[in-house]
Amino acid sequence: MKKFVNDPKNFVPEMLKGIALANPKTLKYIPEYNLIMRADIPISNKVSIMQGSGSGHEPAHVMAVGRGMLDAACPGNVFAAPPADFVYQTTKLVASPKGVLHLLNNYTGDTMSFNMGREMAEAEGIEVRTVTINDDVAVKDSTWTIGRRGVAGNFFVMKATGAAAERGASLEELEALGNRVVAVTRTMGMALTGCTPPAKGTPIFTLAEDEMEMGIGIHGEPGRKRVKMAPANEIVDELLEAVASDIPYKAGDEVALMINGMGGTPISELYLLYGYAHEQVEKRGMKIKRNYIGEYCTSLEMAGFSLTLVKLDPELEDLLAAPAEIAIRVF
Amino acid sequence: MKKFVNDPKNFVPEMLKGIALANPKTLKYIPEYNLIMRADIPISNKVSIMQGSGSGHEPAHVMAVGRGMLDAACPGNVFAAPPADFVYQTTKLVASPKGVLHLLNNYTGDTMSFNMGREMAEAEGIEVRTVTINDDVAVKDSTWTIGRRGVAGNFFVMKATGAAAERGASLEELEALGNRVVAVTRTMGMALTGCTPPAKGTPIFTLAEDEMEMGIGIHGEPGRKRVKMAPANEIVDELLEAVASDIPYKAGDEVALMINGMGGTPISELYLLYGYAHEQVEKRGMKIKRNYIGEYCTSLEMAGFSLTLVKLDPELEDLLAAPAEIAIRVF
Amino acid sequence: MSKDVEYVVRLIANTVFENEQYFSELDGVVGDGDFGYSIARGFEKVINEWDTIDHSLPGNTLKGVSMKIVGAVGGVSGTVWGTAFLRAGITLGTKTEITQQDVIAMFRSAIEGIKKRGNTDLGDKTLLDALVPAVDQLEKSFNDGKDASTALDEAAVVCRQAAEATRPMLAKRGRAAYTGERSIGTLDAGAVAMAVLFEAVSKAWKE
Amino acid sequence: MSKDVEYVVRLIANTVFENEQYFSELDGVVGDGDFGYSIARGFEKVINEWDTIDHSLPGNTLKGVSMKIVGAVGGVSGTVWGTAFLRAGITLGTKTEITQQDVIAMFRSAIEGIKKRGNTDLGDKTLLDALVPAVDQLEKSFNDGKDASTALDEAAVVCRQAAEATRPMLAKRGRAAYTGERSIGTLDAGAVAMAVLFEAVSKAWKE
Ligand SMILES: Nc1ncnc2c1ncn2[C@@H]1O[C@H](COP(=O)(O)OP(=O)(O)O)[C@@H](O)[C@H]1O
Ligand SMILES: Nc1ncnc2c1ncn2[C@@H]1O[C@H](COP(=O)(O)OP(=O)(O)O)[C@@H](O)[C@H]1O
Ligand SMILES: [Mg+2]
Ligand SMILES: [Mg+2]
Ligand SMILES: [Mg+2]
Ligand SMILES: [Mg+2]
Repeated sequence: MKKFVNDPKNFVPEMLKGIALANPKTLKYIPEYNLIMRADIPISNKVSIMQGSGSGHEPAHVMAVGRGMLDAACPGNVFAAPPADFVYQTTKLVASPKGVLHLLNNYTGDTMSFNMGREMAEAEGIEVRTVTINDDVAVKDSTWTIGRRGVAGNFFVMKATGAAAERGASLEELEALGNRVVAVTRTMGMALTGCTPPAKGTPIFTLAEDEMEMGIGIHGEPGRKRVKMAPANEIVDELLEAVASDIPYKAGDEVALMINGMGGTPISELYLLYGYAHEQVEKRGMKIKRNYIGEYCTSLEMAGFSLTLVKLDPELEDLLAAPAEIAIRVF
Repeated sequence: MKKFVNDPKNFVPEMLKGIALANPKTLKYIPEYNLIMRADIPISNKVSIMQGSGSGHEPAHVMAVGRGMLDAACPGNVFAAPPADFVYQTTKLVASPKGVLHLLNNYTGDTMSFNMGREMAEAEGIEVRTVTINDDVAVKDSTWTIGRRGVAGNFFVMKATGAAAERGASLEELEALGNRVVAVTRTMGMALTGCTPPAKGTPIFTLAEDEMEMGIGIHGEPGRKRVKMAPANEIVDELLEAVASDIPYKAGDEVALMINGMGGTPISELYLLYGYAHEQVEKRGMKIKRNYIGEYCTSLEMAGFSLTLVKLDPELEDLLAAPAEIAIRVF
Repeated sequence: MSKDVEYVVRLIANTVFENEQYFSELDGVVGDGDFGYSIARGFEKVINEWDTIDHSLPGNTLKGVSMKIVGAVGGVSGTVWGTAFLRAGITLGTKTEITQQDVIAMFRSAIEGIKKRGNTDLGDKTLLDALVPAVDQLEKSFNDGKDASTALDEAAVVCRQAAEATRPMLAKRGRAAYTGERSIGTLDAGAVAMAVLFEAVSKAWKE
Repeated sequence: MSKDVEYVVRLIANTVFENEQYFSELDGVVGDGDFGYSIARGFEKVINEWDTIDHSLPGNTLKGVSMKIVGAVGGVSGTVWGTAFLRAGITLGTKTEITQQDVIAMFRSAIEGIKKRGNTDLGDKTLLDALVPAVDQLEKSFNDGKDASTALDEAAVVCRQAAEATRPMLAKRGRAAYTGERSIGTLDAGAVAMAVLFEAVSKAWKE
């Protein structure tokens, strides 16, 4: 395992310590409950928004805490949902009179922790609503699975609800807004390589030198199929077709386009992919109003990317463009 | 080779196309000379600043073009200096009456291209000054090499001179400022894995599963030594000692601390490294006024990182904090 | 009696610690490879903070174990195992003696809790597919008048067989469910863990 | 006479194309693995845009070749090879016939240009360490009255030996220089390229 790690068990806490030391004025790290929160919350006239999920997807979600986005993130261990007690404790810490919005990627484990944590918080009179994010088109809905996974599209839910909360939206309004964003957001990802959770020490899966996996999940869950490596443009074509035919998006739509790196793919390649994806989206008659190229929701050091389309309306576009102050910044 | 690439020969142009499509209002891509430039330059009362180097170090330098940083970047192929003619053409395109500042990472190839390009531009009456960046402490100065390499510390030179140019500094002032930043900036990097230039198709070098290379260059040039893998904290200790003992920095200094990812290392690990580095820098009695955690100057998909210290003064700190509008952004 | 509960909890904990890597590997085949790690961290907290748990009654010990697990492990394993211990503790209530009937009642209540929390049932390829047959056997052996050691032995054998029988199943819960058809032919990690634990308890009971 | 120049330039270009991968691999041992790729792109531009070059004089052809290289290849190779062709073209001036003396003068002038542009000299483990001995031999063979074919043959042999002799040298220029001691024991890519090119020209001359 070639990683920067001391004790694998301390991987997440040591990362959180780094986040806190890098943002001493704006963020707080509460080691006891493994959480990162804004230093200035709860704010009495603002709904608090929190998200938790397994670690290993950074910057999601611990580096997306700050004014205009999340008020707190309670991560679990790498690829493991946060403990229910931590969901509960975080909810208590951020609870404002206007309530708490839980953002949740749609996985069994996360859902179970958040449900249990929410029940515990509600038992103490805290008002909680939940938005479940399930933008991944790779896994088809079925009667017996929990349904589509939440992947990189979670960025747009965090950003839009975060901006709206800052402007005073109520808990009900934020819940509706979150669901509205989910309804217009679709993603599909793929991988060239596996990744190694620090505590496991060996890759979750491996792909042959000439193989790639289409429709991969952000925990290395197998996707739609393993196929032979293909030129970049063909990969974009396939992901875009899967995504764009899903809602479906149609000519004339205004959209945001995201090329999200999975962690091990250099930004040069992401821009190369973006260039072609941009042309193809416009060729379908859509108008790209905002673009996102970089790492938003990763799988440790996995090489690969996901493509996300969001159908915009003027309100949503405005919320996405609003300022935010989060750990991830360039200068 | 597991990369997102169509024709390896078009890797750089396709990436540049992506940058331009993602920033249609602010940036221009001139395919003929392989360059990215601000759409609004030259500005007659502002010195223009440009940098060129091999590609493969993104976001340096093509994604650092924008108001407050570079006016243009003329990249070469992956890990290859730009053609002298392109340096010349770029210089002509950005030339303002106040002159052109060349920023240059100290490598034989880059220096030769920039020298030849500068001579060609000066022959046409364009005033050019050059700041040579050589922050890498891994390679000791010697009488016969070109001297220390320019690595991730180039970010601080771009940022400071870019901000000062925006404020109206003269070419002479910018040259002096650039050299002043170089004088207080030191970096050392290391790698866990090699990387594969698209046109080469195979890794430049390989490291065994239990091996790492200390003092690596950003083109995979061998560093000080190959040693057995060590815990993250020990690696930070070694890089920090090499860097901090070089100027040397001393207790009481105000500094900026950068943990720069080499391309394949996830941001979670970079924050883990930062947390410990922060503590150790403060233990040495320095005060960290600004921090930078992420990818600033990479080597394709190499796993590894570099640590940079910059000794700050109030003017420099202010220039580093000034706004800039570049391709790399989060939302 | 709290001593017996303590003994079993510690035995479970130690068995989990010994099998951490193995359990994770099983989960890694079609899941996300965190099962062993997760559950080991849960029992680590249980053991490390043993003295902060209220041990005034066996039922309180079990509830305390639940809270430690729910405070250390997230997702499926944390909530499922936490719910199981919580339900068992609630079922035991203020009793100070634990009869064979109590043991079965605790297991039944834990199983119901897991089904509700996990929105799952038999046949979904989860630990229930090993746990339920094992408890059925345990109850049958008790009813047949077998002694504790023999009953545990028989339950352990059934548990192992039932765990092996998850192989042809299609995973319908947890992260393994995303693999769809590919999950067929692999063992369910949670089910194997049940077998390993039943075997450990049965072996220890003999000694 | 421009035909001869064209013939040699095209021969060099084709030889470079054939050896692109090989040259890059040589550069990859202690350098950055771009040498073959770089120089091939340079000659690609030369060949693709051949008709845009002013071929009114052999010297102009050489200067045009230089500008194409300098417009396609960066760094050491672009400026060094560009400077070499530029200097050769300037030295030839308006001559329309190229004598043996002219050939030597062109080489000498190119070598001086490379030394200046590269801030380098013999012994730094660069292409000069193969080129200079080869040109010395070529001059000697010419002076000894050998015909072109024999002289080229002898120069090629010396060039190959000299390229091999870069192995024990310490690289003092280019990216290979950063390897320090590790560059000892490896061939210099540029020097080997000189040998390959001299051999190609000498072979072609015989046919
Ligand atoms: N919904 C569920 N209810 C009960 N048990 C489940 C459920 N989903 C999975 N399991 C069990 O949990 C095990 C996986 O645990 P773990 O790896 O911690 O969860 P996750 O699938 O979230 O990674 C599976 O092997 C299975 O036995
Ligand atoms: N300063 C220099 N002057 C002349 N030739 C040089 C110099 N440095 C390197 N070379 C030659 O150029 C070759 C490397 O070319 P190339 O790989 O294109 O350059 P770089 O070292 O910048 O990657 C070396 O093998 C050597 O023969
Ligand atoms: Mg899990
Ligand atoms: Mg990366
Ligand atoms: Mg799992
Ligand atoms: Mg080279």
